[in-house]
Amino acid sequence: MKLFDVKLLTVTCEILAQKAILEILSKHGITGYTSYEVEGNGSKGIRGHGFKNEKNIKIEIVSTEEKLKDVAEEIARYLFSDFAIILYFSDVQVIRSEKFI
Amino acid sequence: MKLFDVKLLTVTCEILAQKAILEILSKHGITGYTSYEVEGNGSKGIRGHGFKNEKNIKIEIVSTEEKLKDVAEEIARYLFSDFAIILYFSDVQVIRSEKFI
Amino acid sequence: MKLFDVKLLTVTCEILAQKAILEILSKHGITGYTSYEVEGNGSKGIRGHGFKNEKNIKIEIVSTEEKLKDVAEEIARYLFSDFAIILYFSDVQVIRSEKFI
Amino acid sequence: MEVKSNLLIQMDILGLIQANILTPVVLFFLLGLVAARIKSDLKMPDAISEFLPIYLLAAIGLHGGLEMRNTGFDSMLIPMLTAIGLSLVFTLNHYQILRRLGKFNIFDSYALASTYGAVGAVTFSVGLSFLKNQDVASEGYLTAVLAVLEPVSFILAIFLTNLAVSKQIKSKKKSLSSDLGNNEKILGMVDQSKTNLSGVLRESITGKAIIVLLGSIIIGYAIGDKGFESISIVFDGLFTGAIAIFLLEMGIIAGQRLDDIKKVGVFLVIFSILIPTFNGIIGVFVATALGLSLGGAVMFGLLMASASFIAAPAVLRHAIPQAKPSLYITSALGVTFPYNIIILLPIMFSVSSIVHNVDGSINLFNYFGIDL
Amino acid sequence: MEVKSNLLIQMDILGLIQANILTPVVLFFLLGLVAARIKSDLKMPDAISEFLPIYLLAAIGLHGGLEMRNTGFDSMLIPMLTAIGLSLVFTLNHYQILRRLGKFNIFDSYALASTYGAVGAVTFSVGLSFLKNQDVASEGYLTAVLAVLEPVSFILAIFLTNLAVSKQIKSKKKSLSSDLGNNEKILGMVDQSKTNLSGVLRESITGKAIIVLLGSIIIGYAIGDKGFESISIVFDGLFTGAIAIFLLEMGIIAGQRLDDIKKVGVFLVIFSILIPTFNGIIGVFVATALGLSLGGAVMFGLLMASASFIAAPAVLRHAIPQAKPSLYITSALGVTFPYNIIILLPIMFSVSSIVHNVDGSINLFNYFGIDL
Amino acid sequence: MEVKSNLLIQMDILGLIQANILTPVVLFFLLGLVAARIKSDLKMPDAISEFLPIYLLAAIGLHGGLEMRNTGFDSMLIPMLTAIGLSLVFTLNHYQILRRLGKFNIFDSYALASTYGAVGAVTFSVGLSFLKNQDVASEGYLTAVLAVLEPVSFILAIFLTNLAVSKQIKSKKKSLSSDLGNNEKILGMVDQSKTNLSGVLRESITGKAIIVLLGSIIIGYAIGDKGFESISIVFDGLFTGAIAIFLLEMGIIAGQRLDDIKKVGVFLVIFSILIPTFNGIIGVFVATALGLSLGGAVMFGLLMASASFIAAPAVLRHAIPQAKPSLYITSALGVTFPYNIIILLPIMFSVSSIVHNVDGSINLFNYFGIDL
Ligand SMILES: Nc1ncnc2c1ncn2[C@@H]1O[C@H](COP(=O)(O)O)[C@@H](O)[C@H]1O
Ligand SMILES: Nc1ncnc2c1ncn2[C@@H]1O[C@H](COP(=O)(O)O)[C@@H](O)[C@H]1O
Ligand SMILES: Nc1ncnc2c1ncn2[C@@H]1O[C@H](COP(=O)(O)O)[C@@H](O)[C@H]1O
Ligand code: NA
Ligand code: NA
Ligand code: NA
Repeated sequence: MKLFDVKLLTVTCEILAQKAILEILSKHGITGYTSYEVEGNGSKGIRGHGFKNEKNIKIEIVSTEEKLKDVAEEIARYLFSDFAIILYFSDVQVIRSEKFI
Repeated sequence: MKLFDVKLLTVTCEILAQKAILEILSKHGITGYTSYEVEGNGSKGIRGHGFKNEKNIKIEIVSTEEKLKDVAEEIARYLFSDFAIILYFSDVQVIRSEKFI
Repeated sequence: MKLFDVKLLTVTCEILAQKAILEILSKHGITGYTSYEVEGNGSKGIRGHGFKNEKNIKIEIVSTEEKLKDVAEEIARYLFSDFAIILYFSDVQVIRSEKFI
Repeated sequence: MEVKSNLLIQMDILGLIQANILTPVVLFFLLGLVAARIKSDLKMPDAISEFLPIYLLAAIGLHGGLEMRNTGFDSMLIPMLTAIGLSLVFTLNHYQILRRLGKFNIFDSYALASTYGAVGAVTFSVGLSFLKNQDVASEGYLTAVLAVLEPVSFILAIFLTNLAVSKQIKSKKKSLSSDLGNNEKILGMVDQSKTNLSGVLRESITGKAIIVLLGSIIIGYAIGDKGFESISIVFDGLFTGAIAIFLLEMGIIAGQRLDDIKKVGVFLVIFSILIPTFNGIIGVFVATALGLSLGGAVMFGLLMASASFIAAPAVLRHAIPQAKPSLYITSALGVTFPYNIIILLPIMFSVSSIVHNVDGSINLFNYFGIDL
Repeated sequence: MEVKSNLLIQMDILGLIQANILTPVVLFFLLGLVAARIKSDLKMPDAISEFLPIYLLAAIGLHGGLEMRNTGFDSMLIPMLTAIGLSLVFTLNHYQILRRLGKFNIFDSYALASTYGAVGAVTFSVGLSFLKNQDVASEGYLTAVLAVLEPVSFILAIFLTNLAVSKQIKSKKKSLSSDLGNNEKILGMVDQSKTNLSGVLRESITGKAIIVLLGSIIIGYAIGDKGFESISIVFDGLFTGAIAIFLLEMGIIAGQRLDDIKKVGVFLVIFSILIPTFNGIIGVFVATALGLSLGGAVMFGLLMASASFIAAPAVLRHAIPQAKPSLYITSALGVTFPYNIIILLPIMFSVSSIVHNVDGSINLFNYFGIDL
Repeated sequence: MEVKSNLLIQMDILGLIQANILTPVVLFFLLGLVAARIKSDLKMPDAISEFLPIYLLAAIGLHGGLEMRNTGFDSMLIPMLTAIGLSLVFTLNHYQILRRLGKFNIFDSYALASTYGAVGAVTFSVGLSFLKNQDVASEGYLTAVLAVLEPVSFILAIFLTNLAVSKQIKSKKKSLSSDLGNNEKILGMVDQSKTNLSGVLRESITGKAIIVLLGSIIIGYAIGDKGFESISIVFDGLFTGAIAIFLLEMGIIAGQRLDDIKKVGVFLVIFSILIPTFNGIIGVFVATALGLSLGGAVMFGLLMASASFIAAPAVLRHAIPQAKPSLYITSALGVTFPYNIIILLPIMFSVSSIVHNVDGSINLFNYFGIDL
């Protein structure tokens, strides 16, 4: 079984930024992602207690380094200032590389 | 503190494939895993809206590269064609390597 | 866009150990983390079925290797014996390294 | 005279449909539909939409059990066997239609055939609340028939699918025996298919729907009206309101699925309307012939007419993973369910009223004699 | 004589406030508050706190629709337009106060102004249950006013914010036109701001609150009292109990927010009490002048007095992301909401009783003439 | 005569047990048990199983508060102190039995001792609904006793465990003082143990169970019957039905745990049946001697008999993490709870009827005189 190197971008942000992020993804032609609600703490305070729309969401995207860097740059540019948000990259290996282009 | 290199296999799939995956795990003698429900989008369309059993599940297994490759191969062989599913490997370091054999 | 290497520490444990772990984090001056409930199986049996407080929680912390190793060491020392718990490190790259010190 | 009475009946049906649309249950369904179509962010929390079916099943089970205790169930055997028989015949009939006329592949054909051969507990709940609204009673044992009917057509469909798959594999094996890896995979599939049947049987019978339904029937039977009193506000008083809330959710899901209807195709949409009508009306006649009451015949017809959209996806995805879920979920939930509860239910009620000779002027036999 | 009657009124108000505190709804709110303050682990499951607002909106919508069917709504237009007009005027007024006296920045000022110009459906529910307790009816069409009022002041605030942002950007553009990247970003922001307004309008109108509210009004109107019967236990019988449970949750959240009050500042706390009082009392007078009943005037006043703390965060975080949510959530939920339901509601009820001349001795005009 | 009356009593108890099994509450528990045993996929959504205990506590709190308002609570002090005293004595007694006869280690012994010394709010709810079924009232202040009793035996057990740990550590420290790292760890543990007690006390008292219970008692007391009216459908009408639904969930969890019973061992299973019986019957006698009513004595006995299976895991896992949760959860939920609600409750009811001399033929003293 051959494995291919791709990247995983993980974005954790307040739920209200979700829509903007998904729009950025689709602008870059990325259709595959996984998301789930999380709680958390960061520079913008404890989240995930109380109103539903104060929760955080984590969005994970497996794709090529190039595409994900573009995505991250756009997120950083437009969303970092207004929303509670962090993101990080990691290396992952997949079987069907064609699924993640 | 000494750290040991092992692998983390992450499988994201529709909830209906969960049982089959857990069976494959136990067939390979793996008892440790972590799982949680997620939403997502992929080649099989948006998931996680509507009926419960249309949600996705993410299963994470920390173990040796060898074992996890066997697991991934079996998943690829029997489940890739019929279910919405992706999987990827990443490198992680643990303290108690004996827990993940 | 420049990326900086930092570490991600993932702790999966029974929900009752959560408080102790968050205390250890804050003792080491770490305020940022993400957490969410998960189910799982390990040496301490299947979790996440039945009573709420039998669930697992996953806590993820992005920070410097140094700090996270200290944290992991303290968790290993005080909590490994009494609680269902695993932890692992992985390499991640971030944009704003100053956020994760 | 003839023409006039026919006209009256027609008006009656239209009036009933209109009256039926103006019930909270149907209107909340439509509200959900509209909300989904205009892309509102309205949604039910998962926990509520998981809990409500359990509650509804418990409520109809208790209700059925209480009725059976009060009115007996000696007369249950023949209707139940008839229902099972009809269900099997209908499933085979659906398959032929779908495979031959609809040109669907084996897997989709069997999946769809059994979806429409199976029964829908939510539809059944709406039927009960419809009858309650009309102040018409129905035989309690029909709830037991609902429970027994649940797995029947799935089991048939899965058995036949396995048979078909085995044949296919055998012929394939003969033709190509070189590629070892593939062969191994095929053998794996045969094994899987074989375990499926018993697995599916097991899962169907221990499935939450049947457990709750059968359990509640027994509980209802055991406690009787006096024992039921203390829980009657929850399981009787809240019943229709809970259905209304659940149908809001069903409406939302159906609305989200409506876009898929294009993918489903005209043939299947027509199928999703004609087949329930056919099965349902037959059901009403058969039930009447078997001696069921006006309301009982409607519920029997509804059992035949209803398609399964909660159990089906769960069972079929495991059992016939090769079939496309978008087909059977969309047609059952997006087309048949609204059609059944809005239009077919009043139609069947009218038919049942006529064949039960409610207004005293037409009875079953001269109705057959004169009108058909 | 004068003095005595004034005294009596005062005692009446105090008595009413006290009686109001001793209702389950208020007491459960306080229980939640206490639980949060002593850091209890008491919390409602998310699913329940998401479901209850949907339920409450459906219940008040149905109730409003039924009332409108029974009593007509020809007389609705003028109160509705008046409410919209007042809401807009109030929003502008809040902005001036916040910006000039409070020295808040543009973004926070508009966000706060619209939070207090908007309406609170939860507050409205509590008002209805308060009136139910007093056995006083109110005009059903006020529910429709609630629905229409929801987006009004948000839209105004967002429109004005966009205007302000555009101006700022234009002037910035003139001064610095060198940094290309930054310029691009600014242009992006202008674009974003421009799309925001239509987006927000769309989202407000398809937002779950309005959909459920309007939908239920229509359903209530369509089904009438007879159709409502079957679901009345759920949507009427459970109403006050459900509010009590929801207010337990609101109390917990408010309690968790109380620490933030320090950050909010004295000015905003005073604002959060005086503005609702002012708006609310004006509302009662205006409504009375328009001919609304005793209860109707109280509900109208409550619409004016209430601040939005469920819709506001969702809408404003998208529309004015530069504003600090801690300001508007904390003041609306932590200060204004408890003040409104505990103290202002009985005050407005007393005022409305007086201007409606309930005890027969004072009427609107001689009250104005003598006491003001 | 004697023999006959004994026989009658025995038949009475058997009849009562049988009648008790045929109540919805018990039957839904059994349904859950069966569903779990046959590995059905039936499960309650988490949100529902988290919400129901809050609801049940609020309902019994309100009920208790209302009763206390109506009948006073001057007479509460002595029963409450007696309950606390008995609870402490029982806890110490359990410890001796478990440590000496059962050969459990210190940690498990204390954990189990306090689990059975503590009280179970769910059991209490079932008791109330049992009495409601029998149309027998009980003293409202017992709800307050329930609230006060909650933390008592945990605190004792944790205090004694800490004492034992400290002693152990001291002796260990003396023997080995070479291994520095380990020593550090031991010192850490001592510190941890020391903070535990105050932490546990704090957590117990601010724990959601006590907050909701005490809060609702006060609310019930404050609002009185008139104020309760508007929420009585939710907190009274739905009560038994909600218990039935919750017991379905409890049955499922208990069923999933039944496999662990083998690990628990015969000794603990017998302990889990005999101890509640002993404690419960003593409770009934003591309560009767203190002048409590027939129903009050049953509820008092139930407080003594019940084991804690919701609070215990949460408190003990923090406070005595060295103890095995499978022991105390399995025995309390899997053995004692069903035994208590199915068998012991009717037994205690019969005993209380006899000692309260209900049928007029036997009174407490000649009963003691002749039969014991
Ligand atoms: N160091 C960190 N490690 C893991 N997650 C973090 C960290 N910092 C922030 N987060 C997550 O990102 C969200 C937004 O962070 P912030 O913008 O710093 O408030 C937080 O609510 C956390 O869920
Ligand atoms: N590129 C991706 N990155 C992250 N998650 C993905 C990606 N593609 C698919 N997924 C997840 O895997 C599930 C199944 O994918 P698919 O088989 O492509 O429908 C989706 O519903 C997503 O949750
Ligand atoms: N090999 C593994 N891979 C992923 N998660 C694991 C693994 N082993 C244990 N876990 C998780 O860690 C929790 C505690 O593990 P344990 O202490 O082994 O019971 C389990 O309930 C799982 O959620
Ligand atoms: Na059918
Ligand atoms: Na307002
Ligand atoms: Na006890």
